[in-house]
Amino acid sequence: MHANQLPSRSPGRLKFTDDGATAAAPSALAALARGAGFFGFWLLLARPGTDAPSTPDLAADLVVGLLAAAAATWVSLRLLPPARKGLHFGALARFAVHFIRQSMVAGVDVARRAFDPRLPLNPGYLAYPVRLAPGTGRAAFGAVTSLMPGTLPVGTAADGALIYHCLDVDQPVAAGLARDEALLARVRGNGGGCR
Amino acid sequence: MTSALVVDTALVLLVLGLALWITAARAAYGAAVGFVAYGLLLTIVWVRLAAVDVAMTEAALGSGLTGLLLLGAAARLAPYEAAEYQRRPGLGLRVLVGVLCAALAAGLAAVVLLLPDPAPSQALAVAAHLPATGLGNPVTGVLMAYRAVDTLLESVVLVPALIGVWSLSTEMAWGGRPGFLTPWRSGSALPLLARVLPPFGILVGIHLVWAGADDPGGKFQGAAVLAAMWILVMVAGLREPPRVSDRLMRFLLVIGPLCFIGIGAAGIRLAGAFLAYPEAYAKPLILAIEVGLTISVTAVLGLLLAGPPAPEPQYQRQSRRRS
Amino acid sequence: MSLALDLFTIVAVTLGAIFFLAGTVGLLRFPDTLTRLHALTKADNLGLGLVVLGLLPQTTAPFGWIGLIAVWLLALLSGATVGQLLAEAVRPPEWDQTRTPAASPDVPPNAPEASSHD
Amino acid sequence: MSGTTLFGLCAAALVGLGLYGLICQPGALRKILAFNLIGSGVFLLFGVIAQRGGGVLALAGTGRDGDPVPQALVITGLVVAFAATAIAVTLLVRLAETSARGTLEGDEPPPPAPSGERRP
Repeated sequence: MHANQLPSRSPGRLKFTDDGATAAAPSALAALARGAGFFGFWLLLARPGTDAPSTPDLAADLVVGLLAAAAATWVSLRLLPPARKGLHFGALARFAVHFIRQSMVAGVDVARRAFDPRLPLNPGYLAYPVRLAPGTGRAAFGAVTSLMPGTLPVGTAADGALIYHCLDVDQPVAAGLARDEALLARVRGNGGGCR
Repeated sequence: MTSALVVDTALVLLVLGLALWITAARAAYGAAVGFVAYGLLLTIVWVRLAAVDVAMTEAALGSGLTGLLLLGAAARLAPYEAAEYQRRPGLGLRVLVGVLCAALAAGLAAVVLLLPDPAPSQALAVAAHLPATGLGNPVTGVLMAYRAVDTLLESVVLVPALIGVWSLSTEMAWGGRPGFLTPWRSGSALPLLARVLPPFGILVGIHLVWAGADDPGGKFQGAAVLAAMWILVMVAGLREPPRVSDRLMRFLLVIGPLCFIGIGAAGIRLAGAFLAYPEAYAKPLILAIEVGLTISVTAVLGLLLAGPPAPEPQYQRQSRRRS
Repeated sequence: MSLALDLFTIVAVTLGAIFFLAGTVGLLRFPDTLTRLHALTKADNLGLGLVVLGLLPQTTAPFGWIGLIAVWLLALLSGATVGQLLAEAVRPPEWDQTRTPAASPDVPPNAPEASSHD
Repeated sequence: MSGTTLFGLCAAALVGLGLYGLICQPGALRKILAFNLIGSGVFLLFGVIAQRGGGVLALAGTGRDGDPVPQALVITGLVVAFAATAIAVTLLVRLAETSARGTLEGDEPPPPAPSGERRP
């Protein structure tokens, strides 16, 4: 009934269930980039050198950090294989700006309605025929739009459309969703929003 | 009344209110939800009691994993629940039990109020001997050196607990995959979290174990975080739980206790007593045990939540029905 | 300079607290579970974002900054996930059976091309 | 009264409340929950004693507060309590699946078996 199927119960080796990224071999570049990012996160957690004055302690800290980053990278590559097309960082920056601006709009919108003594709500449902392929991209779209003004994804219809619960159906909700989708599709390296 | 005392009073009132809710709530599911919130409040209490190590354990294990276990059980047992409520004891009996329990609580309260004032404590003894272990966190020192037998028995007892859970399967299900963590019925929201979060959880978990030698943290806290990540991946349907007959997994389950016992037995020869560490190698040996125990405790915690093996055909039928 | 930064912190954190309050007010006043979820997810996102923004000048660059922003992003991810899970748990079941209902969107499906500029 | 004493009184009340739930709640899962309440009350008593015992350290000038011995015992206790809860819950689920009831009392015929569907 849902667009995303549960994992196949093959008795042998476990397989990925992400329908989008099955064939993509983890490229060394993506692994290196992620490993560097995770090592940075480790430095953030451990702050080596701040309270370990001696060199052997610092070296041990860094070695453990490298091992931890390697483990995290391995798990990350298996759970979320890198997409065949890399991310577009210009599009990502534009998307971030859009996201932060819309987050503010969403928060102010909800606060205005909550504090208004008349409680101006006009809730309703809307089916949005999402064009991102099922899988990580569509899940990211759902997560992002759940933070956008007036929209909350509640599930998938039989024909694959995402169903949204809207705070106010009089707002141009679908247009906003379309814009979010287009921006997100560019981040993932697709101009038109289809895989 | 100082401001700290005001905060503490509010905290205590919240804790007691939630405890009342857990006891009195009509549905077990609501009570289990209350238990999760109760555990998080207790975490703050532990911080107020200057026990950050305990606070971390309470948040990860007492609130998180226990809460997940109870929520899952409440959902499974909901169909049987309606008849239960009618079987409450009568009002007279409830009042009698209430009075007796209040008397017990009053007795304990009196004990708290009458505790001797220069409190007897072994904190100084621990502080005096901590440098010999090379550790900086006294709680880890107590767990690994001062009372290492307790910790050894505790890590060993987790394995029989898991065997106990497994032994509740049916004959035909033996050797199959644990059946409690059937994947969530929808495919969209949870898998994204389960793909993105685990690497960060792994870093946090390893950091907790590694930093636990000198700072708050340790193998149990770190293992609880690692197990939570594993469970998230299983609940999201990205990985199946391993078969209970899997040999590698069984090896990982016992590697920690084996490591502990092996190094402890070597202590008889090298340092003169079971579980004694030769002074020059105390810290590396303790770290080796911690690594082994982290692996084993992670596996045990995750598999305890995953439940007994379920018969494979039923598992497939369920997954088809829910997809 | 430090006074201005402190002032900025106070203003931003207070604003963030106001949005948390708005989320709680919405939780209490909104009529059903789905609208309440709207209130919580949106207001808490902005509230936490403002608190993080306000705390940035008080921590050391760059570790403290990245740490605070990481806290915000992780809270966003988990908030968005849990919000959707709760919404899926309480949604009306008829959506599973029907095809796309008559209340179709007011833009055609190829809208992403048409309105791709921000 | 100090905050520590306050938490000690809270722990005493938690033990009493949990014991009441353990006796008076008919459902076995509620009994498990109540048992966990008792456990957390006892752990909290340990925490209060650890906090009081830490006073020695403050007097000696080491700066740390909290006696690590009771704290370490609580940590092992929490892990064992989780394992015990897991066994109890599994037992209970099996009992419900085989006898179609969620209590430990067995003196009446089981009600008709409901479907084993999980709540979403």
